[in-house]
Amino acid sequence: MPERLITYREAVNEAMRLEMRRDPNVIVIGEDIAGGAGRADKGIIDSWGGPFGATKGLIQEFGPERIRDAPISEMGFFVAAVGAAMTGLRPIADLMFVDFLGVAMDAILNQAAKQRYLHAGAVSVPITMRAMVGIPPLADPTKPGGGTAAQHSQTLYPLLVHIPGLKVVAPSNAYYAKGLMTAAIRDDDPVFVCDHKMLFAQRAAVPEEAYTWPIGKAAIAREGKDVTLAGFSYTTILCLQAAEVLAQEGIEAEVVDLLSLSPLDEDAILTSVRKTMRLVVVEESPPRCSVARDIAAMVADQAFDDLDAPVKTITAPHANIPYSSALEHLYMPTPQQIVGAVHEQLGRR
Amino acid sequence: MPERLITYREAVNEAMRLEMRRDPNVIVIGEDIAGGAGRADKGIIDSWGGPFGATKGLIQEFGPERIRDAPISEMGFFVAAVGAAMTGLRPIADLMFVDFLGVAMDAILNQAAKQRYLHAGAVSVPITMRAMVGIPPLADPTKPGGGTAAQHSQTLYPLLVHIPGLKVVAPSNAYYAKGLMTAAIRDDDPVFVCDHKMLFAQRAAVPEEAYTWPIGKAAIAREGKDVTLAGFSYTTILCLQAAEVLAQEGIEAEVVDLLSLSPLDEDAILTSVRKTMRLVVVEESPPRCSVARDIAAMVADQAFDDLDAPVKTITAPHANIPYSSALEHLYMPTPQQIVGAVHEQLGRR
Amino acid sequence: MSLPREELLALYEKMALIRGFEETMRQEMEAGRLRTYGHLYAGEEAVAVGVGSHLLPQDYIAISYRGHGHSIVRGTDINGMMAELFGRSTGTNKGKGGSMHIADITRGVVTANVMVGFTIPYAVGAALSLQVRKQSGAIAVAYFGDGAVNQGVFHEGLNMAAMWRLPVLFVCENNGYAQATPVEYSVPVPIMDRAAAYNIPSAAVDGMDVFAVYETAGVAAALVRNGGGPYLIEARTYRYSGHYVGDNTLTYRSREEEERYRQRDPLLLFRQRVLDEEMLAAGELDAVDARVKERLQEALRFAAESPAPGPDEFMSNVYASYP
Amino acid sequence: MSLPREELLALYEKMALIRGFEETMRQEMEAGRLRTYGHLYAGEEAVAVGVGSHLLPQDYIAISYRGHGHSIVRGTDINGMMAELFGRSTGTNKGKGGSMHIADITRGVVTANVMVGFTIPYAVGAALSLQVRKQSGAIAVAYFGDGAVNQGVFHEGLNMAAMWRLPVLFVCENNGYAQATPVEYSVPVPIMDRAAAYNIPSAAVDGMDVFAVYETAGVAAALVRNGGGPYLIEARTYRYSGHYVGDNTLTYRSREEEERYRQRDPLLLFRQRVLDEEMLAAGELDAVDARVKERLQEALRFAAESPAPGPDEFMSNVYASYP
Ligand SMILES: Cc1ncc(C[n+]2csc(CCOP(=O)(O)OP(=O)(O)O)c2C)c(N)n1
Ligand SMILES: Cc1ncc(C[n+]2csc(CCOP(=O)(O)OP(=O)(O)O)c2C)c(N)n1
Ligand SMILES: [Mg+2]
Ligand SMILES: [Mg+2]
Repeated sequence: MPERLITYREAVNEAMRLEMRRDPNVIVIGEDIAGGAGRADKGIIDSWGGPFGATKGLIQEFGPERIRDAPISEMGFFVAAVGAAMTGLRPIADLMFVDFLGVAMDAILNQAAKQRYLHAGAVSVPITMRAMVGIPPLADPTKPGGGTAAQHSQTLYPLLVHIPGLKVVAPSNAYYAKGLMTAAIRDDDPVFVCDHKMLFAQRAAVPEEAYTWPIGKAAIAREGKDVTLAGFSYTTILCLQAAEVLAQEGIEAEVVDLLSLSPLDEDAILTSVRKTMRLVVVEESPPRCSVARDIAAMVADQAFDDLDAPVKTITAPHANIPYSSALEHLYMPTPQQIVGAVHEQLGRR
Repeated sequence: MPERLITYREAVNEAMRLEMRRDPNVIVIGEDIAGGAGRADKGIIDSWGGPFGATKGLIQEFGPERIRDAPISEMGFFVAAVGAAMTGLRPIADLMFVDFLGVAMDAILNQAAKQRYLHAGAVSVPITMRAMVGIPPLADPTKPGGGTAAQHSQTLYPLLVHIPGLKVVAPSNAYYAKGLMTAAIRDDDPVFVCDHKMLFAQRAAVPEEAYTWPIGKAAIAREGKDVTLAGFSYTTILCLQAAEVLAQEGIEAEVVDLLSLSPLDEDAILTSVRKTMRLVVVEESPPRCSVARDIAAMVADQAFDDLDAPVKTITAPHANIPYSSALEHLYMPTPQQIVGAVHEQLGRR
Repeated sequence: MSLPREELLALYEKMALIRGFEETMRQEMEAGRLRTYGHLYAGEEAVAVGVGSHLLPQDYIAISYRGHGHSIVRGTDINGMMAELFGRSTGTNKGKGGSMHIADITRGVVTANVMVGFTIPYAVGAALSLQVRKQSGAIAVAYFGDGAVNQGVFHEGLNMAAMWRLPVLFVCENNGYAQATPVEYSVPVPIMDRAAAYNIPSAAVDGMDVFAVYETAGVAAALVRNGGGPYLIEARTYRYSGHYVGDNTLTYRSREEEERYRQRDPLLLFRQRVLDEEMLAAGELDAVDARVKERLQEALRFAAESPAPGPDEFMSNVYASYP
Repeated sequence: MSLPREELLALYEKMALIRGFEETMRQEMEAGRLRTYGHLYAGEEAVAVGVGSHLLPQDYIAISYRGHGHSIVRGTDINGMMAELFGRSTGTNKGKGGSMHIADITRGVVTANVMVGFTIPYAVGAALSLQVRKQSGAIAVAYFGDGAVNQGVFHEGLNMAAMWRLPVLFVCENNGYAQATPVEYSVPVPIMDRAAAYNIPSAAVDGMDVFAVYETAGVAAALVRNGGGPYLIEARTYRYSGHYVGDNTLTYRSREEEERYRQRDPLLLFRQRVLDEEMLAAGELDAVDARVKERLQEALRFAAESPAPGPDEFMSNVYASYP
């Protein structure tokens, strides 16, 4: 049977649709996830289906009660979704752009992530939160450069990963997107799903039926023995591109696709590093308190005696994201930078 | 002349008072920083002067225009303070507990930290933000254990340090508190000042006149040659206590008091580590994406060849903060843990 | 309004139990046997009792750090509550939450929250859940203070409740102060008037008089329960203690003002009325007082004899599962 | 209302310039010469012009991602604005901000902000600054959409402005939609009525008619300027394009509705009235149109000939100083 190729967007949409069919308590709440709640006067047909189309077509099947268009009140509807999660629903709350995190932050930091603990386990908070992250593509769908500027292009992973009580996942393609979204919806803990704009139109082979990819489990995206490249979300693609370049030089890079940021698959990373003795971690966020440095510190400690070279982190700089395409491309990590870091590591051999 | 010993609280208060005298554009805004704006009917006398008394007495001297009691509208008055900072004032915005960060986060993340950049340097954002952090003391003022639970005891440093465009300082005693608060107020960038509840009643020698401690400059709190302990805010005290214990064993620990978290005095840390060849970083926050791991990663990279043992981080666990004193003490790092880490490092020598 | 004597006695018993619980906590703290961050509800009993008497087991409530009273009305076990104050493993929240977070989900208490105003979107969420799960006949109640009405979530929550016609009752406990800030300093209109901005009906009520609260809340709860959409009650009341135990109220309000309210004490008003109108006999009330005293002694004993949580409890319940 | 002809011509010229700028941007984008995230103001010109005509150089404004019109009214250099769209170093913001963030502080534009509703607390902050610095006679204006009135900061901002009697004018540009959401779906009352929750006076005005806006805003701005405290104007208007360039409006609104508004086009209404009432001659308006066209061609040339920012610009201006 030929594999079915669908886009990341379609995979997310399908995951939500299948879980909504399976469990009547799954709902989606967000701004313009339908658009005017499907405009009853028009016979409940969505207009936007989400600014990126993630929820397209769902209101036709599930109606405006369960596809709940929200007013522009992120803190309000995120906390409401937490409250709903504690009283029988399994809401998916859509933040649209992760850049809006600061408007809804307490709903995550002090609410979703702490209620189980405050209740000493007597209550679960099965909420899934999702947002689009990163610099978008522009003309060429494979090249970042959307020019959405400082308040619409961030990733902000570290602000999420730091929070105890929260799980954070960042899929790298449509296959993992569906598996992780399904796992997130079924999970009894709050899970934040980061979907990258660069990946949303990319296709991968995706089974039609529902399946989960375990939260907390990394994947080996490419095997190698000379150096480990760790990425997640779009930077996995950058790592794979760098691995291609390195392969042409005879350097066999192993690419660990983290997929989950919290919990982190430390074993997968350490196993790979103990084999290759070198690690480069790649992240689209600025460096300070980044996931990249978090992992680097963990590995530099746990694998101290195994490392042949310092762990390198490739991140965006400690800077804001510029609009002009002449500057914007300086922000995003590149395969060339990754290759350069590996060269540096091997030069030390 | 005998040294004048004043509390950290008094030092913060004095810094604000002196800067308000010096510059009519300095104002303070926050909830109950006076209490009912000094109740004109009572002749403008503050009641609370801030929940921790940081602003006590200021309204008598500067009046309710400049000591601006705010409604419980953190996002509103923080963004307003940013707007005021861009139009001629130098506001000090008081968040009370740093735990409320999630309610005002966008004011920092997308507003204070990005406006200079978005204006390409045509505008400055000279706002100072302050908040109380950490687990408070209870009966014994030198022992943490306040029982303020999960939503009132956090530090949240990493959520601030990650943000480009923001500066973050965390003084360890009254002397630095006054110097850094003064520097923050005079700084043309947004600065977040973290004041620890454990330190607020502690005394140190503080000059009466205004002075600054440079933002971005660490201090050597104790000299040593065998291992470097890096702390900030209250964990500097824990490091000093650990150093005492180690000294009795003949181990000379150097304690680097970071003081500024962003910018970070990398030189001071690296210089010390290159001397001692060992580093333990201590932080009260949970580990993931912590400042401790950030520093550990930086040092493990920059000083790879100088390290005799893996950099160790001592942090709170990846957990929420419990109420019961039977559990709460398990959260805060202890001198014993620091000593243990040093033993481990030296065991490897 | 005439009520059956069992209902009258129940109203009184709940008020007395709340008062007793808060007084016990204050005494334990002042005696140095309990050290914590405590926000007492004493003085405001008529609100929790008057509103809570109309709630059913399937209803949800969301409360703040000043929520002992509402928890008691919901029937939360007093022994567990007292043990929670003392951080015992037998506490309502096994010692993890403490005074500010006592919340028994089996009694429909969704959250006891420190973030001012956040009870509002929580109750909106619980009401949304009721609506989606078609649990008609159940409602959600948000309790919050006068200071909370300036939080963005007040606005966002009331708007969503109105747009979605959710079964949620908003109860503003206007005790005149938010910390040290008098309500007149921070809200330029009568709080009940704010409901009009969302086309939500509202009423103000004397929050010291449990009969008045009972009546107003009865009408409001029935409306909400019968699909009428949200409703806002502003109950004008007073807290006797400081914002927290230890806060000196006289730095921001006068002894005369405090005295004036104490003369309208909700338990006193109740006693006067039921005796004046011969609804109950003094002996019946005294018997309740004695029983309450007994229960609180028992709760103190229970707490004292309960074990502290073991260190294994520290890291549990952060997640349902975390590999 | 009778206005001097220079003022009439100025009103028209500003509206024409805004329309021309937005049309130019749309054309450049549709031709593939410009790729960006663009939110056009075409259709709403009467609001920015009618309000902005009452502002003085010392006044401040805060605008959203849909702020080209307001910037033009403030006198921001068109060449710089066009260059900013193209990400050139000569742009208003040196190519760092782009279409959504064009803001010239020397023209009193405090921020052009993407966060919905956040113009409100910015303007409150600017007004606070004016008050503290005793710059009486200057005011701050917040422009925001119909969707923004459900954000917490709307509530918090209006409340603070009222409590502190700040010189701030709130201008809600109700264009009927927030992205794809019609205002009736998300706001259950007329927006102007929300001002009552803060005891703030308000008025609604036909936002397609620059005369009406001019008149209402004149009264409101004078009140605010003279120490009367805040004021809210709801201007009912329409955006011709999608939420952003590329958004297909017909998925959520009808061609008939769009046509209805186009027939009340602010430039058309103006032309009809000034010609009908013989306030201006057709030739005068045509001359303005020609001049505007010329200026925009020049702006396009300027942008095209301007250099892109160099890589050294990338990391600059994140901080004033960062060792
Ligand atoms: C979001 C937030 N801001 C500030 C505080 C600090 N705080 C705790 S209680 C309180 C006053 C609340 O007053 P009110 O709503 O009237 O309730 P009351 O305490 O009178 O019951 C404040 C400002 C907080 N807990 N949460
Ligand atoms: C805080 C926040 N939430 C959501 C968005 C996404 N968003 C951008 S514009 C918009 C609609 C705003 O509508 P309105 O206030 O009516 O302004 P208009 O675009 O019609 O001028 C939304 C939801 C945002 N930019 N900021
Ligand atoms: Mg109150
Ligand atoms: Mg609109």
